[in-house]
Amino acid sequence: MLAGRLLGEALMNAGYYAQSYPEFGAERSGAPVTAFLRASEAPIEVRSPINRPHFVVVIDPYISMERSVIDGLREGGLVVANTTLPPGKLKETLRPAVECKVATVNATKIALDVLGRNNPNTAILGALAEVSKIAPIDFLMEAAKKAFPGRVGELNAEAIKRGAAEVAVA
Amino acid sequence: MSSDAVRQQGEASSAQVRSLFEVERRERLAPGHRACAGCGPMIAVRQILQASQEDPVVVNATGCVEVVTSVYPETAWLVPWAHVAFENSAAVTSGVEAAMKALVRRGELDKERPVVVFAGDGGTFDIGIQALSGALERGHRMLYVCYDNEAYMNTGIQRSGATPYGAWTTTSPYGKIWPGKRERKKDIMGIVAAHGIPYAATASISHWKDLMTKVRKALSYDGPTFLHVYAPCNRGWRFDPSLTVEVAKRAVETRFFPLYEVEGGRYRITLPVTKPRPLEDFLSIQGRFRHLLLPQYREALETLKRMVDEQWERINRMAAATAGS
Amino acid sequence: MMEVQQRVEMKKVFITGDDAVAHAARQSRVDLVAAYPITPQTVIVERIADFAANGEFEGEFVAVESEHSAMSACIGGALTGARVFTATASQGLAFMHEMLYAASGLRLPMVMAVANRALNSPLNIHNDHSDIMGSRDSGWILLFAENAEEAYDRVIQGFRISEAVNLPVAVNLDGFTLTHSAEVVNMLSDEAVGAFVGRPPRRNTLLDKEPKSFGMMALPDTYQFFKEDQQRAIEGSRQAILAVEREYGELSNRKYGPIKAFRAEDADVVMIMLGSYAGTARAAVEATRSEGIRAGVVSLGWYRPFPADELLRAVEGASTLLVMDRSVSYGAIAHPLASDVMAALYRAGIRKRVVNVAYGLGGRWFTEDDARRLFRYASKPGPDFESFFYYGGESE
Amino acid sequence: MSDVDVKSRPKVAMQLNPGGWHEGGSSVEYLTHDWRLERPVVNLDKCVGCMYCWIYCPEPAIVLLDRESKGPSKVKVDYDHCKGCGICAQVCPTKAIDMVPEEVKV
Repeated sequence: MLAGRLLGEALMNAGYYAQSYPEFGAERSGAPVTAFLRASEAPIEVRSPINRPHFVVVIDPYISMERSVIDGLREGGLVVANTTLPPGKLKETLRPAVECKVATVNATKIALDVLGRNNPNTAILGALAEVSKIAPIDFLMEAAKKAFPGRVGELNAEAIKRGAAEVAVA
Repeated sequence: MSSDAVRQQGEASSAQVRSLFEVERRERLAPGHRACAGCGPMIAVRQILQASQEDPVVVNATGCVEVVTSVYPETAWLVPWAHVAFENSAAVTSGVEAAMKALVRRGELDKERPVVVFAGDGGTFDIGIQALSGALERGHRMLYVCYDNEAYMNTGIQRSGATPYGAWTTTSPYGKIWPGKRERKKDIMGIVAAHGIPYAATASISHWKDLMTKVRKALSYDGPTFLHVYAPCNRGWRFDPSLTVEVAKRAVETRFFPLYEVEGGRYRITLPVTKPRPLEDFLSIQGRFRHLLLPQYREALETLKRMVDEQWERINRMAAATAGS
Repeated sequence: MMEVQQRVEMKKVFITGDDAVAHAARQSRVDLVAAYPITPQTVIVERIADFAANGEFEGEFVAVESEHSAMSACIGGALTGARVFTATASQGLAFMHEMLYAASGLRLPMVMAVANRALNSPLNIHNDHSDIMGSRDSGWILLFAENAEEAYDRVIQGFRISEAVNLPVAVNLDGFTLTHSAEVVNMLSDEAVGAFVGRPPRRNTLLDKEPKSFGMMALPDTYQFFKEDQQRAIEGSRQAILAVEREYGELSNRKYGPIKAFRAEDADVVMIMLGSYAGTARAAVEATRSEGIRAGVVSLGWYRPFPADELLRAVEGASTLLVMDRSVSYGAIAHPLASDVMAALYRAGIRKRVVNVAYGLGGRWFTEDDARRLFRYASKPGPDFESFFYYGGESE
Repeated sequence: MSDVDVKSRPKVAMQLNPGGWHEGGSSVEYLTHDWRLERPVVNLDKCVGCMYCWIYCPEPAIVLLDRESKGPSKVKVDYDHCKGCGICAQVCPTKAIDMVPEEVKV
């Protein structure tokens, strides 16, 4: 959710329209959640779940990486996952049905290193932005600093930077 | 009524009403309303309005007072008055009061006006208690008056949480098994006082000096205050209209309805009844209680007497426990 | 709706519908907010509390103990002539139902944001229009927003409208779909909004020097006069709403109106909608047309007063109307929106095929593919009227 | 629509203030004297001006003869509005008020 907000703001500042929304259930803190993000050069009118994503981002390293996770991924799409696996290995596991890129980053480790807590959202955003080029890293770092005033913002900006630096692609 | 009967006790204070001669003579309620002849609640309304040292804004819950004073296009109110519904007069008042604060801050209103709520026992003890509790907790400046005629009179004498044990109403009739109402009267003062508001008091229309003093005291506080006013209904209680004040007086003199106040958490009996009259003096002049004097309801009569004693002792205990605190 | 040169400074922000509404209330110089938390409206109240805590909100914030009391307190505040605002949703709106009639019957100006949501039972916290449709005859002006920016704009306009016609205004925005999705909103400056809304006129209030009585009892000899007066007031509000929308359009370059028609002028099948799924339907029009079906979409910005004339003009050439309802009128011939549309057709002496679809209940998804499927279905010959539940959400 | 003779509809429209607010005190126009079976009659020789009847009257149908001073005031009865409940006679400490049966009007 937070990642969506930060990315949306960065996209807005990069001149796009964006729409970010979470999916709601009765789950309390800790349960897996899904969130969606759209970006476009024109105002976004569609309000539906994204069934055919260009990008799939898996933030939680405990999500079992089955093929269903990337159901509907578009041809030429991108999967970014928070995992210790090398991207080639993950691609073998996922066996994508379409031609796509798979990127991995150990965002949890970055979060623990930089933030001192297990909050991999910002690190993986950096990885996504680096591989996809959808939003400049600087804009993301700015959005993080705005969302978290002070030192926390600085550290999150650092996590974004390291995510971008440490992502590997296959 | 003799002048002795209305002699009041109480501490001297600026709020103290010593004589009728000093109260407002300009009427704040006009005649031509449609209350029954000898209506107790209308006496309460008049005494409270005349006691105030400035024109209050009145918020009125649905009920007898509201219905009889506001049949379009004839309104009896010579002060600003609003009615919205039955259960929410405390909430409406919260809005009036908060809005006045904002308007004063903007310089669009010179000062906040006192707000007086009139709600019956149904609108206070029962359906309105949530809104009342919320408003008391939030601390809105208002005087909330519950005029208590111990049943839903507007709808035709149905029992409420304020109806006393043993009283006949159309939904608490007496019969072979029931003695009239089977449950005790809710301790609304205890509930209200538990909110820790600055001032709460009981009063009776028979004791105008005590009542008017309490109104002035209540209005002097910057916060929520509560007045529980005993206001007999001759139609619902089944007595002659000329006896409304007499019935209220006997309620006090038999300790059936003690006059006391809770000020800053301290309980104080404002009219000590050292030699109470027998409870029968109060019961026997009302049709709603007369069955209790029949042999088959003796047990119920004893229960009611015990409740009256317990209530008196409890209030005295509270007064002793909080004295000097 | 956007772009072009702007008359006032805009600030582009990425915020949710709830945030946008809270900002609108803050900028509209509201005197009193009385509200109670109910998902999905809660964030509006939280934001206003944040503003108040930081001295950014000039009014009083009263955290009441129920929605019933929220509306009651708003009524009390409005009786003093102060500007009041609240927000609710779903069960909360149902709980304040009684007081909605009091607010409109007393002809009190106020604005309420309704984060539309389903009603219990079964419990469901998601978006549909069951809540407001249950209160559609409560005498309020009902406006619908399709996105966060429109919700923001309509709340600001709502104060001007309600104070001009002495009627309460409810601005509906889809719960979660709008309230919790973040998007780009171009906010006006505090000064521009403050100047646009001005201060309420405060005519005939509880605080007037001459005492007045409000909310009297009307017996059978007078009650109906009050009701006719309300009907005239809401019918007569059309010009005032248009005027406020026009003036706001000049300020912001964002023009709204009673309806929004998209590719309807040459359409054979027109989908008629309320709320945020209209955008999804519009996004499906091009693809539908490529199949040879002349599709169009008309969405309603106003629901009460009902914009019958504007709607009929927009669908003049269509043979089939696909009327999309996100609530159910149990046991009725048609669901609420379709009932209104058919009444409008009858009044004008027009007969068209009407396909009434109950969809999106309790947050059930509706996609572009669903819109295409329904356009395709409605374009085929069929009875003059039919009504069914449609379960969408799956891609083709 | 245009063919309808609107004038043939029953005439309506009582002019209302928005929401039906009304100037206070209009109930004086509503007379309640015919509710009365007995009328209170004040004996001004016995009246000491204590004003008890005034403060206990539910209407108010007791009119203070002295509305300006801050002393005792004798009273008269507003017979347009008095409903004849008899409380005034009941509470009068000097028994200055008598309840007299109304004449039966034919």
